[in-house]
Amino acid sequence: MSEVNAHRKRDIFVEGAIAPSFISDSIAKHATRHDIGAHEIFLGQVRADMIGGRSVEAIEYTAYADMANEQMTAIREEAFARWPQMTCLHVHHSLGVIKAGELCFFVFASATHRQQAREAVAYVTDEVKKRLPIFGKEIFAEGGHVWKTNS
Amino acid sequence: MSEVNAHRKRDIFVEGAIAPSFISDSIAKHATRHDIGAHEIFLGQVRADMIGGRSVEAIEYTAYADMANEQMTAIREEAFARWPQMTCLHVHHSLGVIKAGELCFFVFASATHRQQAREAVAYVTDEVKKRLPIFGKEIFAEGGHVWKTNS
Amino acid sequence: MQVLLFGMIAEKAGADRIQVDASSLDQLRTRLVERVEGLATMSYAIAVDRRVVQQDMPFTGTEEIAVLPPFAGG
Amino acid sequence: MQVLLFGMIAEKAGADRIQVDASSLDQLRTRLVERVEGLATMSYAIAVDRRVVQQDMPFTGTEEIAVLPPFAGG
Repeated sequence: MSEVNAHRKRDIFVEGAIAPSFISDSIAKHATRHDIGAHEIFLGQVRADMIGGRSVEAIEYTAYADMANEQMTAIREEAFARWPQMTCLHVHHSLGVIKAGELCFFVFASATHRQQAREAVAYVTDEVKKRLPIFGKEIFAEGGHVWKTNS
Repeated sequence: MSEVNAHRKRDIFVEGAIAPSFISDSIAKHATRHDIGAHEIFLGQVRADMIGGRSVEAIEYTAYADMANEQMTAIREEAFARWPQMTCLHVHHSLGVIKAGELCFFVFASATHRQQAREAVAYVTDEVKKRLPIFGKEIFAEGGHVWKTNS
Repeated sequence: MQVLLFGMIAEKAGADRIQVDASSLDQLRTRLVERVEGLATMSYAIAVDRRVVQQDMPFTGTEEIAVLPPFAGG
Repeated sequence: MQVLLFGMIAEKAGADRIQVDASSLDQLRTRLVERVEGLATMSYAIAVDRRVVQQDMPFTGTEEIAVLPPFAGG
């Protein structure tokens, strides 16, 4: 993947849960990059939290996709500037109803050495949660819902 | 996976490279754990470094396996004590000849929230590199070899 | 002008877009509180052309306006 | 006693285990330098029963001894 390619505008959103096979396919694609020594991955999984005596069975994600993708482009550029030895950065987020135990968020950075990949994933994960207009409706097994808020 | 199970003595070594499908299978097994909100993964990949004008085509890993597994048990216990909300920790390392572009090291922590998984993976990755008696012979495409050293 | 609504604010309004007449951001804020029940007590941000804006600004009428409840990605 | 050798030290010695007579760690160090060519200038650690030991200690003869070159895992 060229530097230009790594910076191009992308749509981070996927309909439905992120499949484990999507993650392994993504990892496998980097086997041709012989300058990569370290991959760091963050995965968000939907928790069956208990809230006021009811149990979350799924989160329905919606987003202001155009703004979210613009924010993501900015975060991506910040990350490549700050960690110049990062070779690749991939971010995917689910839309729609994601059940407890399913994966909804995938951040994947690769670099020559581990420190850059590690710091980049931490930064990107935190910034996505802070800056991307993504909304989550926590749906209870017992009926009803609440709106999730990142604190 | 019970707490007892998570702490039991294990053999971290696998013959040959770590397949991406092994990683996705490992991720998929955690879908039944509805208290997990975050997975953090580190993967080590063999680099085709240039050393003195020659190019590394593979690393042959050997280990003092009994000592390495005892050290790993200690590191695992330190990590579970320090990050009590970590629910699972899995570590695998390759033995034998691993070609450039292949994966040789897999650290996988899961927790309720991301901070604990993130810190645990960083700690475990660094401690494994420091404390486990694993040896790497960097084999050159042009013939010959040097011995790898973690600095 | 058309205003995009999201998440719990779209739920409250019963629509994911509403028409509001406003020539400035402050005027929009006032109108929104009249139009969306309970908005006055909610936490939200307003994005103009896909950027969160806090200070008052005049509108030309071509802006893309969105009302955003707290973010919950990840 | 049997001494396990690893990595570049096993390579230098041409064997992954050698027999050495030693009643203490310091005595073992001296004997090893005589037996393994180039060891004196190499960086290595000695593990007794799978733990790296630096200070001198007596051996009963039942210890598991290993000579470890620099680690390279990960």
